Amino acid sequence: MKTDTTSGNRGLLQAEPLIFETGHATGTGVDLPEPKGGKDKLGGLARKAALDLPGLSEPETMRHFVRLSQKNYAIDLGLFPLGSCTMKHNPRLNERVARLEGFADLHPLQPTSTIQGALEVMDELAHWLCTMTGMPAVALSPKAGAHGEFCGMLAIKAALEARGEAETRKRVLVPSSAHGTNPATAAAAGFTVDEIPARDDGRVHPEDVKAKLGPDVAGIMITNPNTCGLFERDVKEIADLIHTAGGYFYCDGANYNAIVGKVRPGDLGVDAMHINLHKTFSTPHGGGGPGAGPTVLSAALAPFAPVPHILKRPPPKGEVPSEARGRGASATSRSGRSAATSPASGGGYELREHTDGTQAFGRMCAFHGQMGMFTRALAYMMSHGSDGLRQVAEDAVLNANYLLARLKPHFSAPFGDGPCMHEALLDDSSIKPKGVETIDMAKALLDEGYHPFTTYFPLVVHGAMLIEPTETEPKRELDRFADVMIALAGRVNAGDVEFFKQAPKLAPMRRLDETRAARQPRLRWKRGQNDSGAKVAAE
Amino acid sequence: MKTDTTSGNRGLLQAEPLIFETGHATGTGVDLPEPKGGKDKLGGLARKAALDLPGLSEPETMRHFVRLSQKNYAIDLGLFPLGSCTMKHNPRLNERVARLEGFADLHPLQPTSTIQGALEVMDELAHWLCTMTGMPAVALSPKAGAHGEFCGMLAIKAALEARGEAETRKRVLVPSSAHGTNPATAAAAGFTVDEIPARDDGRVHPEDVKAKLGPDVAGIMITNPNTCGLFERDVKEIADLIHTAGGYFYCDGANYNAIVGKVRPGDLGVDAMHINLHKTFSTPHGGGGPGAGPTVLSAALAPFAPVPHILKRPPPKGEVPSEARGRGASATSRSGRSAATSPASGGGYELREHTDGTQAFGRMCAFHGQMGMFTRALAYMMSHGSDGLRQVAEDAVLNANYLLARLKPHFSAPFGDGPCMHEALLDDSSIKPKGVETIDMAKALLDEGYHPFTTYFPLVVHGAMLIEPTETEPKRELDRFADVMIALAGRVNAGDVEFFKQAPKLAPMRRLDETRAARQPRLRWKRGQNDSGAKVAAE
Amino acid sequence: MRYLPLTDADREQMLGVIGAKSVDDLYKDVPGGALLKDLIDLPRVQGELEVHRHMQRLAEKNTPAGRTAFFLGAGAYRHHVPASVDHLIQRSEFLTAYTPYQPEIAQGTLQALYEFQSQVAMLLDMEVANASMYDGSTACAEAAMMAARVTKRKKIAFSGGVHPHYIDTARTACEALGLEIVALPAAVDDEAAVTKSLGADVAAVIVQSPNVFGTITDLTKIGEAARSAGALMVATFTECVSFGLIEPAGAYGADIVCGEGQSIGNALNFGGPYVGLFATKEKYIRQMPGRVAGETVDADGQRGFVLTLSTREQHIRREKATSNICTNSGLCQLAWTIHMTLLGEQGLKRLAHLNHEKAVALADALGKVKGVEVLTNRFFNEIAIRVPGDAQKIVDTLAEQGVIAGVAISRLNPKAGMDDILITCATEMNTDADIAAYADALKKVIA
Amino acid sequence: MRYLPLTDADREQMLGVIGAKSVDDLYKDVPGGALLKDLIDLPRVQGELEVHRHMQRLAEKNTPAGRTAFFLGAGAYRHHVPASVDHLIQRSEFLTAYTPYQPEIAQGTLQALYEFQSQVAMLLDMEVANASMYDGSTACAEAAMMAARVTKRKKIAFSGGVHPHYIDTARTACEALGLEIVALPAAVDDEAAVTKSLGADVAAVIVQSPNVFGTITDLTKIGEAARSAGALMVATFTECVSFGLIEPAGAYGADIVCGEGQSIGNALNFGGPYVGLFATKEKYIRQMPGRVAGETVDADGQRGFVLTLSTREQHIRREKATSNICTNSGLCQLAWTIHMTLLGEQGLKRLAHLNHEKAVALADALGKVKGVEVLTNRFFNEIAIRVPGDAQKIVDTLAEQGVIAGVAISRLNPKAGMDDILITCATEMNTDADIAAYADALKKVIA
Ligand SMILES: Cc1ncc(COP(=O)(O)O)c(C=O)c1O
Ligand SMILES: Cc1ncc(COP(=O)(O)O)c(C=O)c1O
Repeated sequence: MKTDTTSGNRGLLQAEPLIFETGHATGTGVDLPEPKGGKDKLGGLARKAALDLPGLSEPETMRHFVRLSQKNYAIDLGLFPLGSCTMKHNPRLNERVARLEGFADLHPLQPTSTIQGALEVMDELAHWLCTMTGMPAVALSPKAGAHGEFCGMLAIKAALEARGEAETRKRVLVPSSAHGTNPATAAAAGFTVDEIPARDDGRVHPEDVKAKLGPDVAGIMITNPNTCGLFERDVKEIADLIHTAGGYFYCDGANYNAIVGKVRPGDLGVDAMHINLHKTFSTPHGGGGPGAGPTVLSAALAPFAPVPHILKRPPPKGEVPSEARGRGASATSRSGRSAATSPASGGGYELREHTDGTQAFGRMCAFHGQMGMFTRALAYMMSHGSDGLRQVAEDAVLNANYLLARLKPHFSAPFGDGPCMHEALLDDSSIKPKGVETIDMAKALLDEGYHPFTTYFPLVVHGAMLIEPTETEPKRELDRFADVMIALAGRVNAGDVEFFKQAPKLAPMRRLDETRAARQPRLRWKRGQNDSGAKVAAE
Repeated sequence: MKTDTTSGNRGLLQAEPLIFETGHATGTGVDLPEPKGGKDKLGGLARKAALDLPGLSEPETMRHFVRLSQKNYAIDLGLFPLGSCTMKHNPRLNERVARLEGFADLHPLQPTSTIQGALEVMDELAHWLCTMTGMPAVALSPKAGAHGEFCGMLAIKAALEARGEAETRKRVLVPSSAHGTNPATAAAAGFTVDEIPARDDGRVHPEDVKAKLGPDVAGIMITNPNTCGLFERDVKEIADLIHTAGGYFYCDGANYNAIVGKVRPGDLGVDAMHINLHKTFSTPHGGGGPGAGPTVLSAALAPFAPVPHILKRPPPKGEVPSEARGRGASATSRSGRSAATSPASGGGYELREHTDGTQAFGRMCAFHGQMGMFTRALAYMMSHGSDGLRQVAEDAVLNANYLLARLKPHFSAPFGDGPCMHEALLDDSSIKPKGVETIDMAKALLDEGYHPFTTYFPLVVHGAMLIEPTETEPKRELDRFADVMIALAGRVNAGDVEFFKQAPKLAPMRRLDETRAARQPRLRWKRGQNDSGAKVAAE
Repeated sequence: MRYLPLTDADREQMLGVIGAKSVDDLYKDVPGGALLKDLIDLPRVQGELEVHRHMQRLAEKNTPAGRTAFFLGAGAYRHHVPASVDHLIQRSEFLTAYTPYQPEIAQGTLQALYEFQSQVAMLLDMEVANASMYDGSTACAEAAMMAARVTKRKKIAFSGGVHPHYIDTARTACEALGLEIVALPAAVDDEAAVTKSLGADVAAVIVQSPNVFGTITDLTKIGEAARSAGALMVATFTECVSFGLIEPAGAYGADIVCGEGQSIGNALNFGGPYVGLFATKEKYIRQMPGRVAGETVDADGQRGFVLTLSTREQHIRREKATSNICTNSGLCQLAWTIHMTLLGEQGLKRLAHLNHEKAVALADALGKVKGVEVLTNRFFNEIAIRVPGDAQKIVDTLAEQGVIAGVAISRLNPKAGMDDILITCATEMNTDADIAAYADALKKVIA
Repeated sequence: MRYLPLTDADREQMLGVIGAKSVDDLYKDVPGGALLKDLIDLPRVQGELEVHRHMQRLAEKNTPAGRTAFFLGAGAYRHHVPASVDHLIQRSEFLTAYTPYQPEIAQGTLQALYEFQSQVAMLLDMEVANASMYDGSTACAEAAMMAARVTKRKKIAFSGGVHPHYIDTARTACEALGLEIVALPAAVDDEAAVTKSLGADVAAVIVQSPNVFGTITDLTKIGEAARSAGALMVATFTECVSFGLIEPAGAYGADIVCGEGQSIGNALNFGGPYVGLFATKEKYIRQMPGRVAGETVDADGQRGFVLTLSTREQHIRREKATSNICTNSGLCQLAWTIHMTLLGEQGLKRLAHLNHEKAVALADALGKVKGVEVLTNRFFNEIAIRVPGDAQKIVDTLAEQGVIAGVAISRLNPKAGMDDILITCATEMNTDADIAAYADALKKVIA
């Protein structure tokens, strides 16, 4: 933000240049012992040119990143109602657990005798995920939601291949309301995408699906609850349709938070569903990741789960249905044993790391997946318990409906006639005629100290404002946010358009020029690269 | 700061009410098992009335304190040139070390066989402190600087008592430039304070001391480098004077950072000196504490060091001068053995916790002192090494003199004709005639994103501005600060007085009314206490 | 060195601006000879890895409480502190801030202080509290000196139930001021005995509940006796969790209530840093030691907080100050406030109940051991037991078997004549298995 | 439940405002029967203490690397990460922020991304880098697919030195797209062999240096061969610290350089989360997968940063996107940037030197063991050795003696026919004593 101070700071908000503008190649924030300097074994391939990498002393480094951090909004600062993203509280207990020496200082390729506890964590997590979703198996290795989608679609492909229909069944049905990763994933898996057009009620209709069925259909990808924040009423019927047509049902589980403990996707005919541990199970978003996308699989797809597989042996008698053993990195026990009793009691764990002799479709990534997220998610699930997780869903849905109820009178709510699930969908049709659209509303919220809702998604609703408060918001915060939204609606009606176009004024920066960034991409700092002409924080 | 947003927030700066305004007695952020509810052993003394203590869920608690934190300035945000406070970088390595299970989860009264490592830490710290200061012993238990002063003065008192002069020698000489804790401590120790008036050169002069000597003098308390940021030129002569007069020399070591590794107080005739581990040795200030004030003692005072004492036994042959053994929690080895070799190698440590059979003057506190600060300070000293610590002093003095050199032309620098030590002293005599005084200058710095210098201290200089940059500031930050100060001086000369009187405008709050706070003390929240009429952040 | 940003080039340039040839020119005031030419003989700079390894090696020479069956209290208590507490106090804005001398950019620290003072007053059922003292023992010593100031009397009487380290600390401080300390003989359950020493010269009686033997006491009569003798009743404590379940001294009319706050928010840390809680009546605030935050408004009329009543303090009053304390226990106080905010009344009561239940179970288990006598009848989470033989030896033997059984009175107070008594404590951290293991081991050791 | 702020009173009130009788009314769209009446059969809510205890018990069933003499690399490396790195990434403002979709309140994340992209480009000597991929293996798979897009060809040839997990991962992804994977036989030192498979249908040759056997290779000729055959040269890596000492693939003219960034800033974490580094030439950026931050200005002309070139991405391009990636490795990327900022060129070079020295010492020590043959001649910090007998058995036996000797090739690639070869690695974390202990134990096991 522009300022007339000499320092470039504005009170506590500190101006901070790039490390390339303050650091130099001889600076450093580490003290390392002098190399002894014997003869090397580099075979003459030593690096020649200088790297020109700046180094900062530790105090300068601390300041640089602390100052940067204060230019960020975060859950710990306030409501973060970003629809489809499930920005809920991230317990610090989980951070501590993930950093236990026995987890953090463990190498994925250590001999299995030295990693039994890690494999047990994966087995327990798998048990919780399978039991919560009512699915027989889970592949833990996908690294995020989109990667889980990829895993699920590859399992479908493998199943078709096993049926000898891989070449004939190439078409995947995807509703137009789907998140971009769905069509992108289907394409990456070698399928063609056939879009199911939207309906006014924001839902997928069986007849629209039926109309598209045929011998070349591989499956369907449906998000449930969907990206309009609605539960797909006819999901079971659609599942039956796709199954009788010889296809599979991939369910995008990004919105699982709305139904965890209330509905088991396994009861809806789902064949594969990824779970964003960084959404429903609260592993921190970290400004863009990392996440984890374990993918639960139906009995039909389980045999094709990618390696690694966790094998329990000798299997504690009667505990693991033998036909289900070793599917995915999966503990498929449905016996509901307490996660607190060691499944290893009966014997140790083994890892199967290669597909040979299995129907596994392959490998999603090196090693075994996002262990750091598994420990966090397991601690999160154990903390809630099945009663707490059910309450999570109920409070998430209650909070969203409360906001919907308070905002409906002041904004256009395309599907506001009925209840929503975990997120409330508004659009700008009532304000746009007055000159204010979704983006302006969003920027005005920045000045009010809020991260805005998700803007312009789902695409099926013009000027969408998708509001997901999550269950970790107290009523007090919901009311304050609603008051702000209503006050802003009032300003629109008062015709104060300029106020919105000028926003934000109180945020660390004014509105940023995204077009310029795309037109003349400057993607890195380069010494002496001719200046962009931008005003730069005092160095 | 006043704001016209509906939420009460200003962009990222979040308004935050008191926990009593948002929480309620039934709210909680912990899950504890149900008590089984057998019969109690309270003898009918169960608490009757409700406490009315509010509880917040964990997400609400996180937000409350994260929001509050963002209203604070801190070293990690920028230059914190608070004179006499040595606000230097606090390495996170030290935070990690202090939290090692073997230190943090250790009870002070465990059997000595289970705490050998803790006693070794204290012994190593003592060895570093004694060797750096050139003093034979150290009492580690004082909990802060003032507590260390108290320890030193009590040791002097005990020594006088041992000489049978406790009743006759009651007068302690204290320069008027001394920090308030010095006279307060002398009084607390039962001495009368005799003030040595200030001189224009900001130093204590031998003739002024001589003039006050007499058979009733117990000792003198001198800060060196002193609170004007000057080294006491005649400190040795003064020490000799006080010694020949039968008194002792207490040195306030708060400013030790200027001379660590460069000068050993033991070579200056000091009998006792506290070291603020939370200044020179970087244990974090924590918004007001905790600190630690280990007090080094001369051979004359060492026998009177308070319990606990650490005893090495059997003493590794020849390593510890027998006469020095067990003074204070003290490792008195002068043999300069590497702190990296375990002194316990030759045998274990014992604790002496009672004065019986010793000359110890008593006990400063329960248990053994600020262990959490000992581990941090030891890690800090080992990280620097004796070479790094010497560099600390040199860079601290260099940084202060650099600022002095740059600011001298624009402000009045009462002692600016010569070099300063670790802090540069200015006063407002050149700007006050124009209507701007020290406090206004300080408040203007808040808008520029700086914590101001120490204001109106030392008292011997009117409108003092005491600037201590410390060694962990890069030149870049010093220059920016100097530019700001010079620009502000320019504004004064331009006669823009109102600008200063209105400051701060960009800080989280405008200037606060301290008089009102003292006149009508409101020191706690009370349900239904009639409102103060203050505007309160949106609840 | 990784913490030092200046480069040699910077140093050159800066010396030039200053007009000095070398840094040693800046030290020219140091008297001849005293300026060291050589490096002091200690190890040189070391990297983070090396330092961490060294400290870890030392840490591993200790036996952490959590790796034993742990029943030691006696002034420091092992409780579970939520992870969010330690995370929050490590935030740069709290950890690396100074005392809030510039309130406009220190509202985070100041509001938290105001909340702390309010919570402490509520917990102890007192009118006002200060912004913390070093710890419980020094808070108790300050209370004794404050009582002398308030009453202008010179004698302080301690009950036989006060923690011996507290008495030693107060004696050291008070005697320096010429105050007289009367310490009654150690007694498991006789706080009231202290009233016998009341007289025209007594400034205060200092009692403790729960006392060092775990005994909880109704202080009403002691308070009345003190008042009618013109003395103050000062009540101290070492386990503040107890007040979630038992009546605090404030309810018994204590004039000053002070003690240790470590139990809430703070780890054992081998004895420090801890946080002293100090509360009194409004009429005494001008005699109260230590800092205090108060409410006020800013230039725009917005509510804010500042340090106030500083005319009591050393930086203004110098030798006439109510105390010499400056730096206090800021961060430990913040941890206390955060933990207490998480607990709330409901959580605190639940926590206190759990502690009491564990202690009752411990008392039952130990009481069943032949030869062991439980001496404490009314308690919160700590009890005194008589063992056949030397308590210190038994504690040491049990330690070798992984049981930290408590502390022998003879260690805290060799002159108590209670060599066969040890005090032992249970908290929510103890499992039933721990308790069984303790009773078992004790039985074997005695036999 | 401690994470759920709503009270029952709140819930009542809110239902009232909504106009619903119960929460289940809000679930009325759930088809009959699917809405669960009962709780799912899993444990109930547990407190922090209980959960922490359980997780700690599981953690202690593992043998942490630091408690052994540790020489395992093969794609994940044990380095010292400064304490300040882990502290900074846990700050609320970084940890609990989302992808920076609102740049005006996400400059912290965005500027750090821009700095990361610049550092990666400098380290790898490439023109541009993206904002991170999941890890090295998925970055490598993305590179293969990108090469196919750029060249419109369908065959990808892997050298025999690429990490087997990377090949498996790429095969899984590429074959789904109908691309053909050619993997050359495992070879300790023959990256160049891959050029033999070049042809009109080859989109890219993918080589690795240092390769999985530790061998470093001059890639110039391979790059020339690829170019003249109209194919891209993709170079991958698993140990990015190496480029502080050896020539990066960018200097050999690679078109895409991708690999694992875990070594800088990130712990072993049993394999994840890690951070994939991905760099290419400017002319290919429109085909580049993943997010990228770019510079721009705000309404006041101030420099700022935004996510840009999003027309490549799934949320805009959907099935035509260059990748389906959305969430990436934000926090691991931040840790990488912070650690690299602390190192700087000087620190990185020093660190790389130390690693190489330790590896040379390791090679010497193991080479002296009778029956052991060191197979890698040019290396950074990792080598392959031939042992008499089954490498897997030897690794397992040594593990029982507290030596994690490395990994057997047979575990990574059972079909390699290298059952007597294991790869082993040394970093700055290994002491000379570790190395001696390893050589010693190995000698005994072999004898
Ligand atoms: C509906 C939906 N599907 C899929 C994804 C992709 O998940 P991820 O970002 O973890 O790859 C998201 C995340 O934004 C989503 O909202
Ligand atoms: C010169 C001087 N002496 C003594 C003290 C008191 O030290 P502490 O605050 O640690 O009690 C200080 C701290 O401000 C000081 O600056």
